[in-house]
Amino acid sequence: MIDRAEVDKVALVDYWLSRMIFDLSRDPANVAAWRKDRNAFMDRYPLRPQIREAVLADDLKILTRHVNAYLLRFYFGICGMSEPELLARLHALKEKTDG
Amino acid sequence: MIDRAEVDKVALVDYWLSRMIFDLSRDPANVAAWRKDRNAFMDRYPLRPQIREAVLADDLKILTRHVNAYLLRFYFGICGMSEPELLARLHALKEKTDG
Amino acid sequence: MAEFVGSFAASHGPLIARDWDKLTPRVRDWLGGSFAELGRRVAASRPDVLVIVAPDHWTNFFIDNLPTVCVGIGAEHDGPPEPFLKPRFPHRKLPGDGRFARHLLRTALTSGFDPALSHHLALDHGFCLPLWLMKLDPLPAIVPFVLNSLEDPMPSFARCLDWGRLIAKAVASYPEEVRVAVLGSGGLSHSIGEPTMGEVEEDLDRDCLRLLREAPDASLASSLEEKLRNAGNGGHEIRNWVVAHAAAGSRGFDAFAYAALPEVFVGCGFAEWKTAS
Amino acid sequence: MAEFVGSFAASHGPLIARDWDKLTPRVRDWLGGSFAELGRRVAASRPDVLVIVAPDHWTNFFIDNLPTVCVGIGAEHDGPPEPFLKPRFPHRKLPGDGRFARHLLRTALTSGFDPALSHHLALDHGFCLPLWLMKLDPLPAIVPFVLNSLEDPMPSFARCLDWGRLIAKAVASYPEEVRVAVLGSGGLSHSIGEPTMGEVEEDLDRDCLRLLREAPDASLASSLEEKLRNAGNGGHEIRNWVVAHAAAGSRGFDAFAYAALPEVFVGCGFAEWKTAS
Ligand SMILES: [Fe+3]
Ligand SMILES: [Fe+3]
Repeated sequence: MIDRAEVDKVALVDYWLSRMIFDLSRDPANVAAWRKDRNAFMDRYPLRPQIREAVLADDLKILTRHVNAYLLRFYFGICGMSEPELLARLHALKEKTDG
Repeated sequence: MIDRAEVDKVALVDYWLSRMIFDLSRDPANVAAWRKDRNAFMDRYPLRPQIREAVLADDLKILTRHVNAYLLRFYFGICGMSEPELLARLHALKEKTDG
Repeated sequence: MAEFVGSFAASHGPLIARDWDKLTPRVRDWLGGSFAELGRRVAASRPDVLVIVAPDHWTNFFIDNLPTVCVGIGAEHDGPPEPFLKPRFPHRKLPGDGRFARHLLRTALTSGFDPALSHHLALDHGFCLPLWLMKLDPLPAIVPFVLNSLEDPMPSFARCLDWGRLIAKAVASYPEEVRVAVLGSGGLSHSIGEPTMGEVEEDLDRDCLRLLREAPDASLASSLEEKLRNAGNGGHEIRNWVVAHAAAGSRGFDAFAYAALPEVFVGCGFAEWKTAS
Repeated sequence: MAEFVGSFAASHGPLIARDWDKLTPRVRDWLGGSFAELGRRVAASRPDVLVIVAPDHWTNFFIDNLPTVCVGIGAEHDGPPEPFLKPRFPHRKLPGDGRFARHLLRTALTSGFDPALSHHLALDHGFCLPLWLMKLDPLPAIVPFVLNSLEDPMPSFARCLDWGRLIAKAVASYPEEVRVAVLGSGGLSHSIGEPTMGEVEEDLDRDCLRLLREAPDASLASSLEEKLRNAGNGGHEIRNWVVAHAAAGSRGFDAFAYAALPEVFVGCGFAEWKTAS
């Protein structure tokens, strides 16, 4: 279960992470730059160090908190993560949360 | 006097003319392209023929109807029209409207 | 005078288009049949204008300027930008009705509402997936009514009821001879990009459908707030059904088809409200 | 509990910054002195948060998504992008108060209002010109309340009163120990890019000031609708004064300085409302 009441989801939104993913969703040139050099691409955005690390580590647990879930799904698509893998990794988070 | 009640100003807004001027206001590269070749720059936008002609002719009477006045003022600034000239040309319209 | 001729609702989901050719025949036939039945009902109401209430799936808007409600007042709209939908619904432009949309906008602004406006929108799968499968020919003029049901904070269910009534008021006060219908697009339960991604909550869906059929407005709003609070994110799109519900006068709800379809990640429902006319 | 500590209003205009060094000493001194007096009054109210009600002069928004009201919920905001203001007010970042702004946003959404939200705004001269000349040090946290007073259709004056009351309600219900003030920015009469460009309508301005001092809310709204209908476009920014007026409980209006200044194209007024505290 996702308890929306327990956290202020709006407060957790990370603008620059969201912006980066949104920009990737808008322009194939950004996707090409991203695929070529993630670090260089991220340098375009004032990302907090912990967000940057979470991106580099594909840390879904952290990323899901800070960006809209629809954008996140798109993001893992352009990263080349298959849908079954994304589902498996998301479901693993659920089990952790439940337990 | 401007009678806002007499016309539906919202209906008159020309989206692509507005878009073009807004884009000019956002990016010096657009201004450079505009200064180099107005026609080529306008080709980027699906402008109606009468709007395109009004742009080429600096036809303030037509342009004032179809784009927000603040954007229009900016536009004539980037066109190099001095403020006194803009004022004179706008005031001339008023006299026509009054009379 | 304009006439309110019908109110309808349908689910949507990208996978319905993306995986159409790979769906099991049972699911594809059921979806195709249900959307076709919806299309027949919409067509039977002979709308000149179809107000589609749907979210924007990060197509036009971002969190630097995220409207709660935005009315699309353009004379035309761009077709869907999604690669999975473009080939199936290849309309590069869809007709709008700027005149009615401006009337709706002004009615809202003078009746205690605060819509954003857009002179130019692209209509994503929330708008175009139902249009594709309903096969309306010709397309009525589309007035996009973009309601935030995608990112917190969203409008309350009570406010969605207010907005539905406002649409009805705008139709009733429009002096043109135009037939207007409403389509709420989205829901029922689904979850996208969350730990529960792919799950369909059939019990929740049936509860929501029952509430739309039976509950008076006040308890409808509070019950839906309660039920959706911890549901998957996509379920929040039922807000768009609630707008259609109130536009129809909050009565005569007929959910003529429902199936929980994990194959497309969505609890798929289809509904029509009986209207006065 | 938060406290509503003051409500203020000031005119703005790009020429005040652009031509500052070329203004006649009389005009420059009057403007500098009036803004300084406003700054003293604002500082005396010791606000932790300053809600600035101003239009967006095509800095953040365009007609593809033009909000009626947008609340800036960012923890910080970008400084002014205008070349004429940047060197004078060189703040690249201004502090926000995301927490209060989110409370304001939620209070609106649950009280029958439909604000857009923004996590990231640049604050143009409507926000930053008064901040520059008021010389508040340190700057309070700024909560941008962007109200469309620039492009038709705009919110009604009656709705601006509603929004002012909503701000007061949000302050009254905020559980933190925070002192909140409001600044309405814009007007009085001016005309930009129109046939009447540069004209200042002093009689209109004095009428508007009189109405704010004397008129009960209902006639204030209808009188302003009537008076502004055919006025120059910039006069519509007086909507932002009306929000500040209602936030202060629609009483105690004190316009402590006014001058018609064709030199900067603006009828320049400065005001403070007496608040309960
Ligand atoms: Fe959706
Ligand atoms: Fe202004």
